[in-house]
Amino acid sequence: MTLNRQHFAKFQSLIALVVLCIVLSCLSDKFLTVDNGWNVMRQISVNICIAVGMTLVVLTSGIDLSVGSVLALCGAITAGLMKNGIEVHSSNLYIGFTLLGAILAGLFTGAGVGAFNGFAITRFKVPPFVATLAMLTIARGLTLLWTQGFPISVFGEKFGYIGTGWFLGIPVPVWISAIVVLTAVVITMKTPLGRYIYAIGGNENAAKLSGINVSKVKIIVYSMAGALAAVGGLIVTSRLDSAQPNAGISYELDAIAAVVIGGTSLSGGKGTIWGTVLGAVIIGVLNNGLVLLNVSPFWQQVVKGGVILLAVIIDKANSKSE
Amino acid sequence: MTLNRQHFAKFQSLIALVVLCIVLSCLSDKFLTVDNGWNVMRQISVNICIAVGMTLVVLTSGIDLSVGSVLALCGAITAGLMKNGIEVHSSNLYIGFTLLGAILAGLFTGAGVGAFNGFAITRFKVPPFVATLAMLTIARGLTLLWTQGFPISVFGEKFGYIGTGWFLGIPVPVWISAIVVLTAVVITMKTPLGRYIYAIGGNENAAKLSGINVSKVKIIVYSMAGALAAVGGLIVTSRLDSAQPNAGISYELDAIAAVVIGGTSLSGGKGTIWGTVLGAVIIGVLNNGLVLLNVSPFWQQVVKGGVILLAVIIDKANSKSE
Amino acid sequence: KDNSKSAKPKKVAVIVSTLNNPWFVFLAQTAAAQAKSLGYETKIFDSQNNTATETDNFENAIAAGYGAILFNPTDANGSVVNVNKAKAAGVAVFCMDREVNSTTGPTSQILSDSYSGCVNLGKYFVKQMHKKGKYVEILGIVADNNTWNRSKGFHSVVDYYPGLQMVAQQSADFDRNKGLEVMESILQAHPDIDGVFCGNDAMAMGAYQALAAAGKANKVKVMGFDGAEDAIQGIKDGKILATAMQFPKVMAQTAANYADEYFKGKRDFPKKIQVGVEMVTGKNVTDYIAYGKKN
Amino acid sequence: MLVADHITKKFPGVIALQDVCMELHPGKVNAILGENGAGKSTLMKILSGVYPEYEGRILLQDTEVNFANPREAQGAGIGIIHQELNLVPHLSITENIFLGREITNRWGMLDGKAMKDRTRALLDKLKLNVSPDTLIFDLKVGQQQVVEIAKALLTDCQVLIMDEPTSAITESEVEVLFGIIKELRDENKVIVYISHKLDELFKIADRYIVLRDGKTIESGEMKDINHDTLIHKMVGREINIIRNKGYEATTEPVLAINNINLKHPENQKRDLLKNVSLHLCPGEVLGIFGLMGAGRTELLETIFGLHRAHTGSINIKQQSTNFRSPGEAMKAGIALVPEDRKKDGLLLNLDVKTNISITTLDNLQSMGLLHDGKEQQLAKKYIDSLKIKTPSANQLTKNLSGGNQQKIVLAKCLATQPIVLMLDEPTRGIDINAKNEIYKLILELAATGMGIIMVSSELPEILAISDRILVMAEGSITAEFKAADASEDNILKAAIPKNL
Ligand SMILES: Nc1ncnc2c1ncn2[C@@H]1O[C@H](COP(=O)(O)OP(=O)(O)OP(=O)(O)O)[C@@H](O)[C@H]1O
Ligand SMILES: Nc1ncnc2c1ncn2[C@@H]1O[C@H](COP(=O)(O)OP(=O)(O)OP(=O)(O)O)[C@@H](O)[C@H]1O
Ligand SMILES: [Mg+2]
Ligand SMILES: [Mg+2]
Repeated sequence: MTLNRQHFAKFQSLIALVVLCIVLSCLSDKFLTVDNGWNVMRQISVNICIAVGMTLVVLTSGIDLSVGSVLALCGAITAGLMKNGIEVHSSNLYIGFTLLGAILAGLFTGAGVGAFNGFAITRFKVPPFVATLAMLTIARGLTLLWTQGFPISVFGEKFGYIGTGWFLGIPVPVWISAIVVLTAVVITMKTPLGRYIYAIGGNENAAKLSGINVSKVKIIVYSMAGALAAVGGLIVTSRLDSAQPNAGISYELDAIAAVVIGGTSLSGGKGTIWGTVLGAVIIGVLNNGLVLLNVSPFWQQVVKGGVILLAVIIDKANSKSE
Repeated sequence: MTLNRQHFAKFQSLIALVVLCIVLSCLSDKFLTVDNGWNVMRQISVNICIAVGMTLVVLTSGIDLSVGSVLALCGAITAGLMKNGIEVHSSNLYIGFTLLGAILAGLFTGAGVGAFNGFAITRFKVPPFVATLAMLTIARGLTLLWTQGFPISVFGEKFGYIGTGWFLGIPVPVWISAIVVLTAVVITMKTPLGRYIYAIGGNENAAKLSGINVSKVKIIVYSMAGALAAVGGLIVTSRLDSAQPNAGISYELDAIAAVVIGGTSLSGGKGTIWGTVLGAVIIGVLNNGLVLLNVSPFWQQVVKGGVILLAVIIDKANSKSE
Repeated sequence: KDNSKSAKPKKVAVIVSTLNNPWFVFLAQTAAAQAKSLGYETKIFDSQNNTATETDNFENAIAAGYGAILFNPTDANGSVVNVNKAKAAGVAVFCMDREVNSTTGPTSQILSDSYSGCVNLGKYFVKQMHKKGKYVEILGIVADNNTWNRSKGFHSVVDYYPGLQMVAQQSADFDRNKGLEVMESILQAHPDIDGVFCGNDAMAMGAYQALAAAGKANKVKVMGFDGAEDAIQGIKDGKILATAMQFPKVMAQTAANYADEYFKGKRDFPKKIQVGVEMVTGKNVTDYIAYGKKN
Repeated sequence: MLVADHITKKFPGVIALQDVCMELHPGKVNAILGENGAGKSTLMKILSGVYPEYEGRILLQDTEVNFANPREAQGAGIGIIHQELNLVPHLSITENIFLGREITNRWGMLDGKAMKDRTRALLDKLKLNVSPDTLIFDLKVGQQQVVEIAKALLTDCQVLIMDEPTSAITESEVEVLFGIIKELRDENKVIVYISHKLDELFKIADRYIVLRDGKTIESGEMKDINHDTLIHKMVGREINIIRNKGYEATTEPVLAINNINLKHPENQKRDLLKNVSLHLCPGEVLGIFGLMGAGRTELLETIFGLHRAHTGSINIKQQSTNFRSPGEAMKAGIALVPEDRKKDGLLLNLDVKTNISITTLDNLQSMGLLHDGKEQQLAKKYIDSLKIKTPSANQLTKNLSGGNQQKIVLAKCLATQPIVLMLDEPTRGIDINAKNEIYKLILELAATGMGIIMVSSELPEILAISDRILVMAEGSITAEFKAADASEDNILKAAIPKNL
C-alpha cells in the first residue's frame, strides 16, 4: 500500500464520479447546490460506515453479507433498551438504560455478532460467504423476535441528534462517517494490523509463515465490520426516531458495490478505503440524481445497474494494475 | 473429476441431510409421507435449476447474483408474449406467439442476459460479483418496465402443465429438474467443456497456457446459468399461472447456499453437481420441516440460518480435502 | 359436533403476504390469536411478498393437515391457483384484506378496499389543497400491485383537477428511511411543494421528518395510508394531515370466527364482505387507535 | 529453424529484453544461460505466445510468425515447460496432462481410459510411480515438475522449450529426463534448455547462448568453452565459488530435537517423520540431504511450529519448547525460508519493502503507528546487503525474477534476527552468481554465531558449505557425516529408500 498506489486507486474511481457529476449538473441546476451536497453526504453516511467495514473484510479476501441484518438488529436493540430497558417478569427484575448505555449495548452487539462470524470462519473453516449468509438470516430473525415485528419509536431530542443534528455547520452523521473513514485509513495505512490485513488477503500462507496470527486478525476485522454496521444502525434509527424491523435489507449489496466500484479486488489484498468512499459517493450521487431528475422508478433500476457497470469498466480501463 | 471424488462430496452433505431427516421424522409424523416427499421435490425444483447453473459458474470461480431477476424477467417475457404477443402501435404491427414460441423467447432472453454477463466479465474484466450485481438491478428494472409493475395472468391448461402437471406419477417440475441435473452431470464429468470449467476455476493461468479459450468457456457458462434461471422462471410462472414482477427476489442466495452446502468451493475448481442437488434438498427439507413443526416464522429464520451454518460445519469436519 | 368428534383440535393456518411490515404482522397475529382463543391450533406462514413462496406455504399447510386457512394473498391473480389447490384438498380459505380474483375458490373474502379508501383520501386531499398547488406522490414497492391500487384510487380523483400538479412520483419501497431520503432529494428539486401523498404511513412519517428537517413541515400537507400507531399519533400532533384506517383487527377476527363456524358445519358464507376503510383526520382522530377504533 | 530477430520487450519499469538475436538449431540442445533477471523466461514466453506484444520478429522455418496466444504456438509445434509450475491443483495428473487436448470418443464424450493409459505410459517413461488419478494437490513440488515435463512430452512438437525443468527434481529424475532429451534431439527436434546448473549443461547441451541484462552476449558450441569462461560471460566478471573452511562445533547446541514423530495429516498410517533427532550448534552449518519426499520439508516445518500433532521434544538453548504457531517459533529466534517462495514466502502483489518488513512490524512502530522512515531503512539495508536487483523498494515483488524473489524471502527472515536459520532448498532456481552470494551470506551468518540448517537436493552445494551433513530417507535420518568424510556416493547411498 504505497501512497502512489493509493492515490492511483482514488484517481480511477474519481473519473467515474466526475463524469457522473458533470452529466447530472448539466441535466439539473438543482444538483450542484450546497444543500444538496449535504443531503447526499448525509444519505451516504450510513453506507460509508458499512462499506468501510466491508472493505476491511474484503481486503482479507472475505465478505460480510450480514451487515444489513446486523444494522437492523443493533438499531432495534439500542432502541428497545432505551425505551423499555430489560424486564424479566419471572424475577420481576428491571434494568433501565441510559442513552449511552443503550448505544454501547448496540455497538457491542454488532461487534459480538461480527466476532461470531469471524470465529465460525476461522475456527470451523466455514467460507465467509456462507457464514455471513447464515448470519444474515439469523440476525434478521433475532431482530423480528426482539421487536415482535413492530417498529420501536420515540426516544426524544438527545438521541435524535446523532442522525439529524448539526455540528459546526456539518451534519452529525457526516462527522461520524468522516471519523470512521479517517480511523480506517490510519489503520490500513499506518498500523501493523492494517499491514496484516493486506498480507492475509495477498497470500494467507505467506502471512501465516511470517508469524502473523491470521485467525486473530480475521476475527478482529469481522468484529469491526459488525461494529460499523451497528454505527450505521444507530444513525438510521436516530434519523427516523424509530427502529424499523425491516431496516437495512440488501444494504450489503450497496456496501459491496461501493467497495468494488472503489477498485478493491474481491480476491483480497488490493484496495483502499479512499476508493470505497468514492464508490459510496458515486452510488449516493446516482440515487440522488435519479430522484432529482424524477426518473421513473422502473427506469431508475436499469440506469443504476448500468452506471455501476460503467463505473467499473471505466475503472478497469484506467487501471494499470492489471 | 474422478468418480471417487464425486461420491465423496456427495457423502459429506449426505450426512447433514440424513441427520436432518431423522430429526424431522422424529418430530413430525407428517414429514415422512409420499405426498410430502413430492411437495418438497416440487418446491426445490426451481432452486435446483438455478443452483445447477450457479454451480457451473462457481466452478469457474465466478458467481451469478442476477439469477433471481433473470428468472422474473424471463417468466414475465414468456407470459407477456403468450398473452399479448408484440404490438407496435406506430406501424400497427402485431406478432402473436405460440406457447412454444413464447417459451423459447423466454429461454433465449435468459441465455442472452447470461451471455451479456459473461461478455462484461471476460471482455471488460469486470469482477463477476459486480457484473452480475449490476445485472440483478438491470434485469429487475426491465421486468418492471415490461410488466409495468403488474402481474401478467391466465394462460390456461397447456402452459400450466409445466408447473403443476404430473407425468408417469411424477410432477413435471421434478422431471425438468431431473433432466437439468443429469445433463449438467454429464457435461461436468464427461465432456471437455466440463473439464475446462474445472481447470479455469482451479488455475486460470494454467488453463490459458494449456490453450483453452477461457473467455469462450466463461461466456458459455454464464449463458447456461441465465438459461437455467429462465427455466426456473417458466416453472414458477406456470405454477402460479401468473408472472409476478417481484418473483425470484433473493433466489440467488438460496442457490448459492445450495451450492456451498453441497461442498463446492466458492474459490472455484472444486465441487460437484450432485453436491449441489443435496444442498438444495437440505434447504428444501428444512423449509418444509420448519413449517410442519409449527415453528414461528421469526424463529424459522434463526433456525434456518443456524442449520445452514451447521450443515457446512459438519461438511467441513468430514472433508478431507482441506 | 366436529370438534368433539376428533380428539386433536382442528388446525387453522394463517398465511400472510409478508411480515416485513407491521400492518401485516398485526393482521396475522390478531387472526392467529382469535383462532387460538376459539380453541384451534394455529400457525402463521410468511409468504415474504413472493407468490411462489405462498404456493409452498399452501402445499406445506395442506400436507400438515390444516383444516382452514386465514389468507392474506400476495397477488389477486397469482394466488388463485393456491386457493383452488386448497379447495381441492378440502381446506376452507378465508381471504383477509386483499382480494383474489375467484368467486369459487375462497369460502369467503373479508376485504378492505384500498382503492376506495384512497378515493376518499384523494377527495380530502383536493379539498385541503383548495384544488391547486404542487404535490409529490411517494409509491410503495413498485412490483407490488397494492401500491398501484392505492395510487390509482388517489389519482382517480385528483387527476380531474388541473390545478393540482404532480411534480414528482418516486418509490420508497414502503420503507421509512427510503421515504425520508427520497423526500430530502425531492425537496432539492421542488422546494415549493404543497402536499405529499404516500403509499403507506411509514413512508409518510419519513417524508414528514424530511420536511421537518427542511423547516417546511407546517407548509406541506402529508397523507399516509394504513392507520399505523405513528401516523395516528402524527395526526394528533398535527404532523400528518390524514391517513386511511383499515381495520385489520376486524378483518382478522371475522375471518377467524368464520373458520370456527365453518368447522361447526356452517357453509353459506357471504362471498365478499367489504370492511369499510375510514379516513382519519385531525377532526376524528380521537376515535381511533393504532389499526382500529377505540371501543 | 527458430530465429529470434532483434526482440525487445519492455515491462513497466524494466526493459526485460533489448534487441536480442539468436538462432536455435534443430537436432541440438540449445542451452540458454544468464543470471536471474537476464530475460531468459521472458524470451521463452515470447517464443511460446504468452506475450504477444514485443518488438522484433520471430522466424519459424524462415517464415515470420506472431503468436497471439499459447494455443497458436502449440499449433505451430512449439511446446514449453514453464519455469513456474502451471498445473491445476484439484485435477488429477491425467486431467492436467491432457488439459486442452482431451481425447474424446465419437459422441464427443471424454475417453477417460485412453487418456489414463497414455498418462501411465508417460509416467513410466519418466519413472514417476504414482497413480495417474492422483491430484496434483497431493504431489510435492518435485513430482509436480515431472508432471509438467510429461505434459510437454505428450504432443510431439518441433520445438521443445524447457525453462529450468530440473529446479525441483533430484539427480535420478534428471538422468531420466536427459535420456528423453537425447532421444528427441536424435529425432532432429529443436531443444531449448534453460538451467542454472552448469554441470547439467555441460552434460546435455550442444550449443550455448548467453544473455546478460536482457542482451545477447555470445553464442557458440558447448565443447569450445569451459566452466569458468561461461560463468565469466554470464556474470561479466570473475567470481570464485565459496567453500566452507570447515569448523568444529564446540559450544552447547542452540537447537536440539529428540525422537520427533509425525503422522500424515490425513492418513494416520503414513509416517512423515520417524524418530528424528538432531542437534545444531551456534555457528554451525548443518546440511540435510534427501531425495524428493524424504521428509525434509516436514522436519523443518515441524520445528517451525506448523505441525502441532508431532511427538518428541524440541529444545532451544536447553529450554524445551512446544510452539503452537510460527509466530511463537519466530519469537524464540527461529526463522524458516520455505521451499516454495511463491506459495509460502512472498506477498507477490505487494512491494519489496512490505515483504521485507512484514515479519518485524512491531519493531517499526512508534506509538502504534508504523514509522515509514525506519521501514525504508530496513528495506534499503537488505536490498543493499543482499544485492536485490529491483528498480526500487516499491516495486511489486511479482515483477522480480526468481533469484531476487528468493533474496527477499531471505531478507524477511533475517529481519527477525534469528538464532537459528532454516533454509529449505534456498538456491532452487537461482543463478550461479546469486547462489554464490547466498553461500557467502550463509557462511557470514554462521560466522556471527547463527545456527543454520540447509535442506538441499543439490549435492555439490551441500558438500560445499555444510560443516555436518545429515541424510534423510522416508522420514528418518539414515546417515550423518562430517564435511570431511562426506562424499557424493556415500551420501547418495544413504539417501536411497531401503524398500525400493
Ligand atoms: N510481468 C512482469 N512485469 C514486470 N517486469 C517483469 C515481468 N516479468 C519479468 N520482469 C522483469 O524482466 C526481467 C527478466 O525476467 P525473467 O523472468 O525473464 O528473468 P530470468 O532470466 O528468467 O530470471 P530467472 O533465471 O530468475 O528465471 C527481470 O528484470 C524481471 O524483473
Ligand atoms: N500436504 C501434504 N499432502 C500430502 N502429502 C504430503 C503433504 N506434505 C508432505 N507430503 C508427503 O510427505 C512426504 C515428505 O514430504 P517433504 O516435502 O517433507 O519431502 P522433502 O524431502 O521436502 O521433498 P522435497 O524435496 O519435495 O521438498 C512426501 O512423501 C510428501 O509427498
Ligand atoms: Mg526465468
Ligand atoms: Mg521439501
